[in-house]
Amino acid sequence: MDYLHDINAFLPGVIVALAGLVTITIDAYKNDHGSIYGLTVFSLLAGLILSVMDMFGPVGEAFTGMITYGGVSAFGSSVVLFGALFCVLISREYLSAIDHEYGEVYSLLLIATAGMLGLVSANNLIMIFIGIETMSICLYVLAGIIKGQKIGAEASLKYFLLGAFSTGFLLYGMALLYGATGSLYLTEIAEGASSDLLFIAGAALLLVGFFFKVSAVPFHMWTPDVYQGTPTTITAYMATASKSAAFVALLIVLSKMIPAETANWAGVIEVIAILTMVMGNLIAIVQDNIKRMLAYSSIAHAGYLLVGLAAGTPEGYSAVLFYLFAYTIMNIGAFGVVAYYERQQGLDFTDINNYVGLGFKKPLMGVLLSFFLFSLVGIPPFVGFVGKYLIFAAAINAGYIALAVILALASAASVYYYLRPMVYMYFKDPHKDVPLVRSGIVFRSTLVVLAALTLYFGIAFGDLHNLLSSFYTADWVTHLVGQ
Amino acid sequence: MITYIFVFLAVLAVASALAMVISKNTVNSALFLVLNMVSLAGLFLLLKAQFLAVIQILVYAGAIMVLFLFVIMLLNVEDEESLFSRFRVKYFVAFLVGIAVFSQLLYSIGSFSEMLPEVAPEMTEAGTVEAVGEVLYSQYLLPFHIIALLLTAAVNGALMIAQHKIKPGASND
Amino acid sequence: MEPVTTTSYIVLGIALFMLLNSAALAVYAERRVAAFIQNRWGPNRVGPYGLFQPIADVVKLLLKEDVTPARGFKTIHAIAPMIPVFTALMTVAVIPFGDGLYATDINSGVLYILAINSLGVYGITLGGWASNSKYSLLGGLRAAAQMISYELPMGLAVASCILFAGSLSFIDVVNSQEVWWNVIRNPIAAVIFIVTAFAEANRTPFDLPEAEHELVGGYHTEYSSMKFGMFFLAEYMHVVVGSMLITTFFFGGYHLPFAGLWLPEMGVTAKAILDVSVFVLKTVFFAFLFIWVRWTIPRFKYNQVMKLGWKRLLPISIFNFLGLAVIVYFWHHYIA
Amino acid sequence: MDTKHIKNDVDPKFLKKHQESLYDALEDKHTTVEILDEDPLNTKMVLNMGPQHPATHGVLRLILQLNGELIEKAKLDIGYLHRGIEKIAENKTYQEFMPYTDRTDYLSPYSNNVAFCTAVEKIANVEVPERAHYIRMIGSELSRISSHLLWLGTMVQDTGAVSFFLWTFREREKIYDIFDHIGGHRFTISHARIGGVANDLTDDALAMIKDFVNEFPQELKDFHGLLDRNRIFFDRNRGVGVLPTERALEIGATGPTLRGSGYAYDIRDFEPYARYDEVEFEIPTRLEGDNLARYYVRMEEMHESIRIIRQCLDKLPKGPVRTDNAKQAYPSKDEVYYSMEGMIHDFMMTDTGICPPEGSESFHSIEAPKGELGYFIQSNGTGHPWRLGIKSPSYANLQALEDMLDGEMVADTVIMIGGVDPVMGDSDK
Amino acid sequence: MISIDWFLALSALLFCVGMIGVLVRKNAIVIFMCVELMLNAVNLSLVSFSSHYGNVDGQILVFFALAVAAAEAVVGLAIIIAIFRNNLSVDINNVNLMRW
Repeated sequence: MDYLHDINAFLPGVIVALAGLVTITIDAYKNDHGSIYGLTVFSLLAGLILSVMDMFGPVGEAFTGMITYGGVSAFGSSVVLFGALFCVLISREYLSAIDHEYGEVYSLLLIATAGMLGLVSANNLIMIFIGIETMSICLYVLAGIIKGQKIGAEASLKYFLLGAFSTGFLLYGMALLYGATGSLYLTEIAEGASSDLLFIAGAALLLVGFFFKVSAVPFHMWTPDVYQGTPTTITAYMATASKSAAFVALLIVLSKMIPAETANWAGVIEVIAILTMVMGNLIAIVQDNIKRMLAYSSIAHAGYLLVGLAAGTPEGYSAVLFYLFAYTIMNIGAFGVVAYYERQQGLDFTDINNYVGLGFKKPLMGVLLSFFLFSLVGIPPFVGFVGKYLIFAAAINAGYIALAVILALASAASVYYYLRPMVYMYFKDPHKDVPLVRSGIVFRSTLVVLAALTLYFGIAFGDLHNLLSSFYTADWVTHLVGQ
Repeated sequence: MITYIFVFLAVLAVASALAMVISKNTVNSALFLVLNMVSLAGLFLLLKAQFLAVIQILVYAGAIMVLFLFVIMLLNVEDEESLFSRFRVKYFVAFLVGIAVFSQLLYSIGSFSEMLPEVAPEMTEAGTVEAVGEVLYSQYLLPFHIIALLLTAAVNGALMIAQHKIKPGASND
Repeated sequence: MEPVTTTSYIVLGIALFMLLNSAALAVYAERRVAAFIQNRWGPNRVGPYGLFQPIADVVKLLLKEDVTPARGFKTIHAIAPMIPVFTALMTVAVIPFGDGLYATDINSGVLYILAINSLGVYGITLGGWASNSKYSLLGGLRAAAQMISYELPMGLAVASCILFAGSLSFIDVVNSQEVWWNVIRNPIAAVIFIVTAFAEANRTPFDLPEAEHELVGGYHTEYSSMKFGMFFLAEYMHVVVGSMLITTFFFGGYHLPFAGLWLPEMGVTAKAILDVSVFVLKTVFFAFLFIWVRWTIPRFKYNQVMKLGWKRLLPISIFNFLGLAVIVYFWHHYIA
Repeated sequence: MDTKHIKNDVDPKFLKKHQESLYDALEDKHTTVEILDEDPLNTKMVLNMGPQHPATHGVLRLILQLNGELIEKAKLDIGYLHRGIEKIAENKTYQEFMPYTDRTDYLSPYSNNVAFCTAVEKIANVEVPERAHYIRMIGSELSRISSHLLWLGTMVQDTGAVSFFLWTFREREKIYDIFDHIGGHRFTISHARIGGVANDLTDDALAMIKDFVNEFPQELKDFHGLLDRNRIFFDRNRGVGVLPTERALEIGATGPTLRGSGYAYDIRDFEPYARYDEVEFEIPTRLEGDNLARYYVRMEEMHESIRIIRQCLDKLPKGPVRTDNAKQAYPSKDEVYYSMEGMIHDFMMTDTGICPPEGSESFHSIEAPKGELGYFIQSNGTGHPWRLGIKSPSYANLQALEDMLDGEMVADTVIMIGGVDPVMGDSDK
Repeated sequence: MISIDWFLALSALLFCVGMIGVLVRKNAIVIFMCVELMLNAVNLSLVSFSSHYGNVDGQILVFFALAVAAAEAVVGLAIIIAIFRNNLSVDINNVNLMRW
């Protein structure tokens, strides 16, 4: 039956959404956090496996062309589900430690994830709109779950007001695009595209909306505040899963819908990318709060990703996809370790100055943090290096030498603030003896797995890169068969 | 006749929008917004989108704005100082930005007017409940499901945020 | 949307006139019925059988001093009473009074009714808020919460009628009941609709927004003169409009019971007279029901109203709707 | 809002000191309950209900601290109807004071008359003839029914059913007519006299009482039929204003309020006065202690009253209705009009009245419709009481109201007031 | 018949009024209402385009925009209530705990 085929095409999303509804029900009647957590992990895992399998499957459209499956969509879904799964894995221990483990957190996470899955497989402006909004609205709530303190409520208010404001631009962009072409399907819009002013204005407004969501520089004001005010593991979720979803959607929009010839898009994105990289890195240097530091670093990473998009070649796109995955792994890891330190009593462990001498106290956590930060810097054996290299290469090959140079320089600048916590941890004496709580087995093993993945994909990145490149080659099916 | 109606509704919409932005009192702002929405619903009718005109009133004026009013009454927000009591650079900048965006949009829309824009004759059919419903439940089934999910999540999340200090793990009925 | 014709204007004019009149008549009827229930005579001095009593009431209200709370919100205090009157008047536009006798046939007429209905809450809430009185505020908030809560079951009850009509147009809703009234096909929704109609009109047993025993007058405590008169008028217009809606949705509109089976063809005028009188009779009956209940039954408490709305009516109406949807689906696809 | 706020927020215009002490009391009450809720949004407000309010049964004033629709604390302010009746008594002869008793609990004047008379008879050792006892019992029970009917009407009206009030008033009207025929007054009857009653029951009155006794059970059945299975009425009363037995005893609640809380205390049975020991009746008692229990108790009491009246009518002995001792009671009008001695006695009774022994004091209480109504009299040997005190049931029962109101909803306030059934004239004296 | 671009111009005007409102107002609730005004303006654009093309897609997007606006209103007002609890004000000038 047609409907079954459709469901099958969106199966990860369906599973996650149903799990979301079931968790709401369980929360309402039983308030049993164990089973909610179990169900969440299970559904995300099932979705992840299904979407990874999907990557190797055929490409096609479902739900009357609303969504696509396979290929980029499947990869995007995998990254999103990967991010969500690992964030949930580290969340439980952290949230119950800071006394904010509500059942709603899981259901909102699941529904936000379902929205993201819709977003990354969107083939229609309505799906993009709905996906972005489902994701954002759930995240507005999640940003504010620390209700008792000013910081949480303010984070969510800022996120919400700016997010809603950007929604206006996004929707207006869609309206104008629809007006210019008379359709909402990405492919049909691409067909009807012209260098009509209406179309250009629409696309520009749409991009403004997207830049808000991926926190590119002139539209980044909310990011540090929200990242700081949100519980750390939820921040990890925002920084990875939601950003990946938005980027994949942006990538889809740029690659499918807005033909490069309608206007000089690359120029616009280039400027934004440069601004984002420079501003992100420069401001990150002066941060004392590690969460704000990571927030600005994530802005900087958005800049790197935009470089790949600016390149506008298949190579660039696949590099962006790879970088998204790399970024997801290492950022969750970094936020996870921060979450571990943060829940300790006694000192405010979001302040970098308090990390002095921690490296030897809990060697595992110290080593893990070093792993992730090195990877974020982009030092060779780690996955971060590979991602940056691919983007760099794509930019060079596409002829954006200036961009590539700025990328390299910005990365160099980032060494300072990434290595600062490590210097504090290993080369300074602790000024106060703070007892560190032992972390739970799930928490620790999750972080270890993430660290292992940064290493694994840092060394054996070939297969994944080939797979991603194959999404953009016409004969990618035969390529797969040939393996 | 229709021109006059349009002019009336347009003036009403713009005036109520401006009044909403300018008004010192939050309740007045909300009521002006309601007026704006009602006039927009009238404009929808002129465009022969009957279903949306009704939905506009049902959802915006009937539900969302009532919620706004509730919250305003609950918080009992006091009057602000008038926008014109003190000149700020911020206003000037905002005004300039607004004018810039508006002229840009108007310029873009100007390109549209070359396309002989008129209400299409098939709109009489396309604006009805049947037409919208049919497309909504076939072509746009997936977004429809997701929006239902979103609304559920929104209510759930809003309850969690707005409730005062529920202890995690405590039953909250 | 059909083009506006002369008939529309005539029908609309007459309907509005009748609605205003019927509100006045409802006031009189309320007093007489109440008196009858309470073993009294009721108004019998002004005019024959006291029929001019409503006029006397209005004159009295007009001559009273119009008091505005000093620290209230004057503009909103003045605007608020008009809103319920407006919404009640706007409802009549789509109700068919007979075969071809309607002001307009909006394609989404049922939604229009729900939309207009949802606006009525403004008047009461704002009235309560602008009076700057504790009793008023409590009454206004109660009213708003109650009306919003009962819109949902009402909407679902109506939706289950739409299943039979297959259209949101009132004409189709009425015509689908030519043989089987919806109350027979869909009794649960009929009960729910009647209950919610009582709640939306703020009538006993749901009159707690104006519960005079604890809240003095509820949202209109601080109102006097014709501003109070407007609220008063709106209440009775809501009673009449509610009765019309009950008739239209569930009791066959202007159709006699099983009219499709036995009613012979008739001339246009005869049919029109028959239709209108049938419709008016049914409306009068339900208006009487409103009054009857008002003078017999105690009122609910706030939390009981909420419990009834959310925990009883809403689930029942949802399941009723789903069940009927399944039945109708199978009926259309496999049986008929 | 911490409690300090309440006092600062209100600015009483009159009786400033009293008002402030009231708000203070509101703050002091239940100081053991700490307010942990520091939420700026919590919708606490102080609602001043009464003394001019349509539903507080007179001039009762309630100050309610609300949290939304919930009553967090309640404070009663009574005394708005204080007329100094006890003080007035010191300047009146015993007989002269009789009409004042009508005006304490003005819903059951006959019971008040009887209570006062029995107290005086006790202090002055007056013998009352048999027939007078029975007539008093009939009158008391009729006034009990009348009082309960008014309670029923207003209480049901407080829940929102307005018509009920008029239905119960139709029945009360019949009782008024009976009183009119018994004593010449419809409302403040003053029929009882020290040493008996003013006059014998006329044949008319007897017939009317018999008619009433025959018809009323049917009406009562109708009331039951309307209310007992009325879901709304049931739900609004059940579990509302629960008063546990111990608390009721501590507060000193009496009458139906106490019996509704599960303590079967009725003076007619425990310390029978008049001839209540010679008639059979039950003491309706409920264990729940909520408003519904009080409703059932009162409804059943009306049944019992009818039963008592029937027995009284059957047993009504022949004989005089007032004691023959001219020092203790007014002589009959025949004697006053046709004999010199009678006139002198009448003159003496009016002028000096009954003089109980000097230094003697007595307290006697009866079961009035609202509960235990007692009169305390101290005598200094003259015809005026030296001190007179009234133990009024409404006053005792109102004390329970503060307890019951805490934690209930605003809408329940009026029902609870109705359930306690206070009469402010009785309570404030 | 009025041509569609008048509607579009009106929509642009309302959008900009809303935008200016967001930029100049300080009360979070009013800012949110201005955002709603922007969304409304976009809806007008969409309906105009939809009736120009005579197809339903634009109206569907309006429908979804309405639903999203409803969800946003629910969440947004809850957030505003939460901020009021902490700040006793909905003035966004007071929301300045975090800088840089």
